[in-house]
Amino acid sequence: MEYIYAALILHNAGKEITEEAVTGILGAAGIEVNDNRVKALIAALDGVDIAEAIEKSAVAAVAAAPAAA
Amino acid sequence: MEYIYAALILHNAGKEITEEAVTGILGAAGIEVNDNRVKALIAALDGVDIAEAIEKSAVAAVAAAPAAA
Amino acid sequence: MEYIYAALILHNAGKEITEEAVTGILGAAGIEVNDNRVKALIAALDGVDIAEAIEKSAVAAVAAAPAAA
Amino acid sequence: MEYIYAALILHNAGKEITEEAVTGILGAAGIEVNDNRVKALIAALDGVDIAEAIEKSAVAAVAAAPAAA
Amino acid sequence: MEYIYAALILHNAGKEITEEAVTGILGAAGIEVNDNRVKALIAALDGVDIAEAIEKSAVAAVAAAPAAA
Amino acid sequence: MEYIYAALILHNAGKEITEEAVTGILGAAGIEVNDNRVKALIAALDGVDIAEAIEKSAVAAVAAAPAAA
Amino acid sequence: MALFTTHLPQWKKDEVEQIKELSKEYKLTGLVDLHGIPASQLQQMRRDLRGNAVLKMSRNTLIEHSFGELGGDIEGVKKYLDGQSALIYTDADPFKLYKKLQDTMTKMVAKAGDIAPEDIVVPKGPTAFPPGPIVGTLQQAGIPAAIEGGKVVIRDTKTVVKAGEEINAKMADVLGKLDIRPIDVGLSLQIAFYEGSFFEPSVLAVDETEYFNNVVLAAQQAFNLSVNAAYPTATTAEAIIGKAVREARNMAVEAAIYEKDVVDLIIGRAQRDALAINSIVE
Repeated sequence: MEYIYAALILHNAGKEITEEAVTGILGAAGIEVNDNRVKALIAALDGVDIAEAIEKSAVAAVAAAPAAA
Repeated sequence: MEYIYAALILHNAGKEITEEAVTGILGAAGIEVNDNRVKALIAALDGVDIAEAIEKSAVAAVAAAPAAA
Repeated sequence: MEYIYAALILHNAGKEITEEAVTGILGAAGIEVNDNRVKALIAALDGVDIAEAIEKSAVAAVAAAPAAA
Repeated sequence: MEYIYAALILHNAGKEITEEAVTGILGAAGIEVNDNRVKALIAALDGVDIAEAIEKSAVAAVAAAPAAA
Repeated sequence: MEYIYAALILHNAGKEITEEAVTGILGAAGIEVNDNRVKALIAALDGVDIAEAIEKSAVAAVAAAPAAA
Repeated sequence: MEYIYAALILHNAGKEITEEAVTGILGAAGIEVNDNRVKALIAALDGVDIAEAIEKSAVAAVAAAPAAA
Repeated sequence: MALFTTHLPQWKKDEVEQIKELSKEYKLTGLVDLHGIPASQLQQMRRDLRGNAVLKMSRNTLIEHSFGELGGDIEGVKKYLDGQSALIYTDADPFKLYKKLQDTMTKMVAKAGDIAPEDIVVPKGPTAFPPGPIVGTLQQAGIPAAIEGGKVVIRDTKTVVKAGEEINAKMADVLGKLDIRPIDVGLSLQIAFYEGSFFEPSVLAVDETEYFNNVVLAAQQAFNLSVNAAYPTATTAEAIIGKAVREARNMAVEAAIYEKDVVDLIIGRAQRDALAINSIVE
């Protein structure tokens, strides 16, 4: 999940989510960065609406309920 | 929320959540780090079982209910 | 949470939520006040409608309903 | 609610909830302390497991709703 | 909770909820009555429509459901 | 409901729920006690785990919800 | 291969040189499978790739020869040559390329024997056909066709083939006539050689839904941590206040602290407990 957290730091700060940026963040955290994972992240997030996902998380706390329904 | 995500990166990577580490991460993201907020974060997380705090659902605003109905 | 409670005491008493006021309350409680956390609190509460937040909390238990419906 | 918040400040800080402590806190907030209310508070909390009490929902459980929908 | 039950007994019986009445009831139960709590109870109930409070509690749980459905 | 309230006063105070006790409480409230009702109450509560019944009611709101939906 | 080289016609030598040049020029050298892609579709795909990647068709033997001459790691590309391989060059990384190729997928008409990737539905409405034997053909395929107002119309929407079913010759013919294109066709990546490593398609497929869900999870976790640790942010200040108030109320009711703000709730709790006992007694 570190790769996702890194992407969200950039998103929150209004910065572009690039390979360099993500690698820089994780590297600064002392993590051994897997190049391919970063590449895969960038490619995948290109088609993800992060703002939408964040909104969904606000009501997702109730994820428990569906099972009941 | 960037400060929280920085803490999550360190937690996931099994690294200690220190001022230096958090500042390093956010700095690498090109964010102008607010010293005070970093210190406040470290202080707030002191003694907190992070794994538990992450899991425990902190229910968000219930603007949800109307939408459901 | 002590910091939040201090702010709520001031709010309930119709007093202004300032660094000095919060520090005073927590100091009186014999707590070693972390300046940074006080500052972070004041900053975070800036622009927040506390009365509204308090009202919203009343129905938080209903967070369960949305997903179900 | 100030009296209750004061008790919670002490609880959170691991301090004993005494008349002096509560009065001190509210006094520092510039509130005119009602002795009786403080005494009633201390008496009510005598023997109460606060950590447990905090968890028990004051509002009737709405775990109900999901099943309904 | 004993104090509130005493108040509810008086309410149900159409009697006035006074310090003496409440103290009398709890004394008859063999309870060591805490004067402060009785005073606090009377003060808290001042101006409260008990019948209304009782009604509200009965539908509190059900009021949630319609929102869900 | 006065009879129930009386029983709960005794329960809360850790006292035994007996005919005398209940009659004493209601008498102190200036209520004309119906002996048979007291007897019926004591008989009905015999062997009942009141603490358990109260806990169950915390989620009993569920019974109400389906009816509403 | 020496014998082959000496007798290589000039145009072949040029082709080999060009392939070698492109392989050195671009960061990524790959092979895609063109099997089954009609010429018109291929044209469309090349247009879609413009600016992102370059497609180069060449004989497999020449491709083999080129990588043989280049030697080194890249020679391993030869192993993946198969059937109608074509070269693909780009400066993007393999993940981006794979995604781009997915995005350039188009739809084409079915051939007999194709499997329907999803339900094939013939929509209700008019067709361009004038009345004729087509009506019978459509009806035989189970499509409710009729003549109305001098035109052939489909009277009702009909699912003619279910996902996973084989499309037979008659159906393929009819669907073709109706210009219904149910088959996905795209450039299938066989291999990508990038920065000294080989990337097979299986490692390049990213599940966007999974990433979306992980973002949701991350946001939830951050929210929870912020509130539970009482570290207020613009996003969580309200929620933290809400939690503080709820906890205070809970404690007040549980301990029966008779204060105006919570006495209503205490009455409610008392009544609820009483009703619970009452239901046992009645």
